[in-house]
Amino acid sequence: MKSTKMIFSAIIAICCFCLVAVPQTLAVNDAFDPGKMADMSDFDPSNPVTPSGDTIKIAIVASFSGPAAFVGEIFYAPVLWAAHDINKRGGIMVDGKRKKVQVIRADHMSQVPQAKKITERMVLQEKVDVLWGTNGSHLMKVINQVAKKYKTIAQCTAALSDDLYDHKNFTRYSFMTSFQTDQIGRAAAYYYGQIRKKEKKFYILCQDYLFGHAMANGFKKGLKQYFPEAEIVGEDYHKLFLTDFAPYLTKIKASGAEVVYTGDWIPDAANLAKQARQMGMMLPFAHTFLDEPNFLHEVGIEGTKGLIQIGQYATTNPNFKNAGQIMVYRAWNNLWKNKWTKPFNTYTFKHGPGGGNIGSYMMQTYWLLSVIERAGSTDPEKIIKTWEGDTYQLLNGKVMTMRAVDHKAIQDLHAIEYVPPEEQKVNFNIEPYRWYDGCSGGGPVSRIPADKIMPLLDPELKR
Amino acid sequence: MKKTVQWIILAVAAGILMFFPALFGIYFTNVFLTFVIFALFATTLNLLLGFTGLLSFGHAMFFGVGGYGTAIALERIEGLPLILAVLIGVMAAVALALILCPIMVRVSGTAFAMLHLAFGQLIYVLALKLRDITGGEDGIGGFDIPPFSIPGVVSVDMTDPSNFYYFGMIVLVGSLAILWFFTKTPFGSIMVGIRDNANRVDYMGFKVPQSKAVIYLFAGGFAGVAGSIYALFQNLISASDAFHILVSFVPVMMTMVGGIGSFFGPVVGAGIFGILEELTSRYTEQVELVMGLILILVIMYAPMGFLGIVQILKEKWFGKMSQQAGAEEAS
Amino acid sequence: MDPVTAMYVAQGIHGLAYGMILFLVASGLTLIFGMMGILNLAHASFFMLSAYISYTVLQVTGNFWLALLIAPVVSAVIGILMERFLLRRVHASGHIGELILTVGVALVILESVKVFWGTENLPLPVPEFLQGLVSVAGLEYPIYRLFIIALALVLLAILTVILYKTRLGMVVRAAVSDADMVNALGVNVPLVFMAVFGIGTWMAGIAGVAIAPILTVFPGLADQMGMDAFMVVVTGGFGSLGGAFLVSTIFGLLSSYGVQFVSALAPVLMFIFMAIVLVIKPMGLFGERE
Amino acid sequence: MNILETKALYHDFSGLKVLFDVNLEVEEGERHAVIGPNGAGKTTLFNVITGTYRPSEGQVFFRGKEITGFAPHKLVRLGMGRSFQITSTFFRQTAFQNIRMGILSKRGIRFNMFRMLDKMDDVTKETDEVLKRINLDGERDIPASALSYGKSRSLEISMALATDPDLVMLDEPTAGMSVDETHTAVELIRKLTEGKTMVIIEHDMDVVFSLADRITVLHLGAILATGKPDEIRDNQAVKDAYLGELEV
Amino acid sequence: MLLDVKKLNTYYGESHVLQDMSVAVKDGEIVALLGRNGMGKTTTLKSIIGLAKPKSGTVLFQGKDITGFAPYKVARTGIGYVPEDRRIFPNLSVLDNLKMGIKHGKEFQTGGQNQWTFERIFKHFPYMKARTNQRGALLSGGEQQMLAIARTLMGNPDLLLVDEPTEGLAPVLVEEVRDMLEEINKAGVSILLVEHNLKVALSLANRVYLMGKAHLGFTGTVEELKAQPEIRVKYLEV
Repeated sequence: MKSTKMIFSAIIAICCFCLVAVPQTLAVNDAFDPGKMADMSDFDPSNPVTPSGDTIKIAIVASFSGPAAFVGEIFYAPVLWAAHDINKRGGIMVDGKRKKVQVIRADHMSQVPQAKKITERMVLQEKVDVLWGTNGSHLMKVINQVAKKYKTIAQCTAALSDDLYDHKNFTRYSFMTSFQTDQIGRAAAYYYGQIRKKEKKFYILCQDYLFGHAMANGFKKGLKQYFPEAEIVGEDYHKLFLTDFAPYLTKIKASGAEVVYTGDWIPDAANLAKQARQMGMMLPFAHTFLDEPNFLHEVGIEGTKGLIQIGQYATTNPNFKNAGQIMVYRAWNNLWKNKWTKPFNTYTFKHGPGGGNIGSYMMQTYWLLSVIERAGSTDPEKIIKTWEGDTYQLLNGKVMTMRAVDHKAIQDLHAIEYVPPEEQKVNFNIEPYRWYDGCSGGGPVSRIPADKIMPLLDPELKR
Repeated sequence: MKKTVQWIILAVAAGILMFFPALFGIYFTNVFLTFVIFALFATTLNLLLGFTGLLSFGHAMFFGVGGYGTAIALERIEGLPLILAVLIGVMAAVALALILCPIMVRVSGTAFAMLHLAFGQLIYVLALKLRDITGGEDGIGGFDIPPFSIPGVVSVDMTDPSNFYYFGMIVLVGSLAILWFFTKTPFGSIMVGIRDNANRVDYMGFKVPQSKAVIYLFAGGFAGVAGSIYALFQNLISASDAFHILVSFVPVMMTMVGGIGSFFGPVVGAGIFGILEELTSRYTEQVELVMGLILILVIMYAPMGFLGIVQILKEKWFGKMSQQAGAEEAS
Repeated sequence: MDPVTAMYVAQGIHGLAYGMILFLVASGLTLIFGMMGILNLAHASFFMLSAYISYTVLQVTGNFWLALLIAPVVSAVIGILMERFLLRRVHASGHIGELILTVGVALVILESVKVFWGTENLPLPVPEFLQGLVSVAGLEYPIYRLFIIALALVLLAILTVILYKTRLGMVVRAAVSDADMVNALGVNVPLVFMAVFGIGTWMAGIAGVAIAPILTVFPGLADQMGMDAFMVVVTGGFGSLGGAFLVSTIFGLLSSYGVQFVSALAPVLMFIFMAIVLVIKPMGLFGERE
Repeated sequence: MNILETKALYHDFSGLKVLFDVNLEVEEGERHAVIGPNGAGKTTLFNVITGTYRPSEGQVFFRGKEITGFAPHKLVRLGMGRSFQITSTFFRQTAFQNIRMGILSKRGIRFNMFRMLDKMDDVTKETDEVLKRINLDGERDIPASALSYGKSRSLEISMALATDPDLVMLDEPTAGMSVDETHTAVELIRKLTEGKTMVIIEHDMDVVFSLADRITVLHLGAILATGKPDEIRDNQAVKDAYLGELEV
Repeated sequence: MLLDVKKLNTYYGESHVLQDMSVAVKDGEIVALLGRNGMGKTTTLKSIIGLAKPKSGTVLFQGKDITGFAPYKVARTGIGYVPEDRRIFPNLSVLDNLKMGIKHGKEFQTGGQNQWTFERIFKHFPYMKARTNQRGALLSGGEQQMLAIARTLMGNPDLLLVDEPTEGLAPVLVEEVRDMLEEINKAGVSILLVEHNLKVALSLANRVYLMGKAHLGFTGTVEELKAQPEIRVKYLEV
């Protein structure tokens, strides 16, 4: 009785939302339907249920060892969740057969040669249908290469480089469902120039490698376009890992910057902000990866107040717009709180489908599975045909469209301002009305419309 | 009798190598080719370490420069023939060796190791830094692999893994054969002489620094061959898999595990590493833990490496026989 | 002090603070090499291990001083065990063997850390009484970084006293130049080796605890620090404590003033400095010829 | 004409004077012995002549051509060979391989990387001949480190001669040999240096007096006397400074 | 018998350096080990002190088997070692060099007549007193030799193994070192001496061992040696 009601209201909510929020041009082909979600109470990422027999195989190509080993686990839990859900619903009808989804961990150890080797093993020996990955554009390039060579579908969910799909690197077997560096930079600029309109002096501090420079370039480009009167008071690139940021921070302090824009990821991003606070510098950071909860708690409420995050899985306030969304979120969080063990019981996994990166990875996986279902086949050609130009609506109502020409997802991004717990209820509109107790979290959210931040399209890419 | 057995084994091995892709499939073909690449790389290091007594902590320099040379050439020059691309990579490695050898032939022992470490690291950070040339962290990838062609005669598609296997094997095994031959020439004996007693080599009328320079060029150049084939094989070369300190350590460890004392020690070592990695990675994500334990065990209980153990066992089992044989010959 | 001067002074102190951390790690490395001829590539692993242990101690007790006391000692004990039961047994197979062995140990420590603590980044807070800034003549500076400098200087002083005022120090200095002779004079040199190994890893451990609140504790901690400390030892000259101190300071200052003045080149400066020194003096600034 | 000549040779090690105004003249074809007590500077003199050290002062001439500070390999190519007081063979290699190095050098095969060494039959043949001549053919394939002391000394001497030098400098070739061994070694040296010029450092007076045409006595880094064996035997200064020590 | 070395066999790598070497030193004696270069004299001393590991044979000191002991353990039984080329610690001061010789632990503090103190050392080596703070590296060869001996004496040895003490020294200094060794012996320390300088050796020693290649050639008193010049010719000459 109760669940029917919930489903009913969810459907209504989704319908309403579709009418209001989605631009008319985008007709949704499919959406994540929380109403169909299975009973997930037996889900435990530490003890996954591995389906047997003929399955749809997805390899998570990620680092499960090496310095970034934890990233692999962050991918693993949400993908496994999606697979578990689909399997409990009975699987997907492909090629005339109902098949369950099998998730395989493929450890690339953050090394290029290993990435190539493991990806080839997945394709040639495990005969996986989809290569799902990964952290690091140079590693994603390897995956795409293998995908191209052996005609296997790859989904880029976490590598952000634009050039992965330029005329040189493009392969029709690979689809990019993550957001991109250039997009992030322009989104931040758009937010400061067109929405927020407060700070004008920016300092750019990024990691000294391709990704860092790309993040910076996107921001600079965006400022030119959306905020010409802004001033870049400094620009630095630091080495990766274990950086003593003090010299940079001293420079930033002297530059009179009002905002530091950084493309750093964890642990560099966390160290940067942490060291800034230790040095008594309270100025805000604009970022996308500074959302790691352990770090946020360590720096505390005051220190994390005013951070601006460009998020890929968010929505305008309030965050929870429909009952289905709440149901899925609660299902995850109850398990997180009561059932899971290390490493899945840490802060990092707390809010899962509520928002943020874990939610995004989960939704990207659902999109993939939806495409396979609608293609009715694991045949790469059929998947490509279905996915190109496809639109899909995520749990929170956000719509993603797969641009046919270069396989990059078109999507809104959101700028989230971090506020102290008591102010978080504008965003976190259900019990307990806050993301975290010990640190600032999502407050006011601004939508950056997809058409303002269209993914870069390489003009030389001819298809 | 013994000769015949040897020939049969050799023929079987050659047969297996010949039909490897058909027998074991693409995946293991690629694994095997990786092994041969590292076998050559480790062998070039052993040319310095085992044969000449020079420990290098920066051998990845040559490997990486060879790879980058080929990759950059293919990226920038359109229609470059495959062989020429490999040659450019090798030449780049040789050029680096030429630049370094005036400094390196002056030193030996710890200083030699440390200078290589320093230059290896310098080149590593430069490769990361000079983004426009090297592609930074991402490296250079996705360049077109030209077909192997002799105009008017034949053109073989090198994007096909089994075709590339044959090409790679010819180059790598050919290089190994050249190096093996090299150690058997008069110059090879000078090399060993320098290791055992450089001073006496001088007093026998051979130029020690110049000889060291030639060995250095060989070691660097053929490491470049390994690097070049590696870049082609992966269709990618990046700073971390070209110049990272671990890339310099790997051949040292392979040589130690296989056996420092003989030409084929590093080859065996590379094989052991390959097999171990292949096996352990299927059962555990703690591959490095297993590797670490194996390194410790090898050094503790088999410091002469795998071939050293074989030698000892041989002496144990056949020792009496050979002693008897020796006695008979003597009488 | 006007803001610009303050900035330059601050950069100097930053450089010093980082240099001191480097020195704490490098000093053990150089001492161990000087005395035993062992290039301990697992040295930075003890630095990392200690940071992890201090995290746990802090979790359990909440007392920073206790962490600073316990973690380095535990690391040192493990270091001593490694010397006693692994390194000493392979001494006969030469320096390359010892080197490879230490690589093996480094790998084992790295993986064990992952098994025990996971691979997540673990945050450590700056202890409360060391939070905040001091303000002197218009220069504001975080207390904790000053604490690091002070800690390193105290350790340097203790080390100096041990080395130059105690019998152990005398023995160590003598053994650096001729361990066999010291042995033949009736000094239990293996025991002294063990002590030096212990002190070396202990100092690296202190550095690990000291840096943990500034940097996050994660498995990659050893790599970077190991390389930097190694470069210090190479550039300063193997076995030279003075060289290690000088070069650590130079590296620290190079990195902070490098960021200030030639930011684009900052990450390369150390390497260039090392390469130049080694081309001129292959055994390092204060290294002796083999 | 003097095949070897040193002019006003001085050498010191960080302040310690080891050679003091040494003027040595060795005639073509003669057997010249350099004797003197331990620490007289004999080996240092050899080292300075054969290019291990560059002298602090003074000049060295070989057949009238100045060779001061020439590298050893250059001197070998000019026709000078040298053996060492402390056996300095390639200890991990066989006797055959040790001698072969010299044969290769003699034949000018230095940077050859195009032919297998084992296939060079003429080199193998000549090496085997040398081994036979020095009675090491039985130990052909034994590592130098495993040879008996006498044999390894023979090898040491033979390596110096394998390059077929015109001038051989032998540093205490019979050091540590028993009487029998010494006897064999002397015969060997006599046989191998036929028609060559030889400079020899030697402690064994029997050896010195049976081999040498002329003797130079070095004492405290300076030449005390040079002359025919009989002259030296009767030289009072030599007796006082050197032989006198024996009068216990 | 103070020291009794029986049938010692020592290898360096594969080369058999000592073959069945036997040496004995009685209490209060000076025994000289003579022979040409490379005969294994130094190796004999190293095998006793423990710096070289003998493969077979026994070393008895005061009746106790100390074969294969670590050097420091051998030293603590009461054997002092003065190595060839002195090996003083160049970066330590003269005083610290002397202190290095002191063995810590109660059992080494006592020991009657063999008790060496700084005062006693300075009495024997007067010019060392003026240089206590000088770095060892700055001493001349003779001074280094004296320091090396004095350093070892600080450990109160009953037996001194001295390797080539006069090598490379000016004649005046040779005399001085000789006298010093004699004096030390008179103070109750037995000495096993390896010496090139026959004159010095014979003037000091009670008994002489002559070493041929790796083995013993002759054993006897100085008088016996003097009586057999042909042996001298065979094993020594010069």
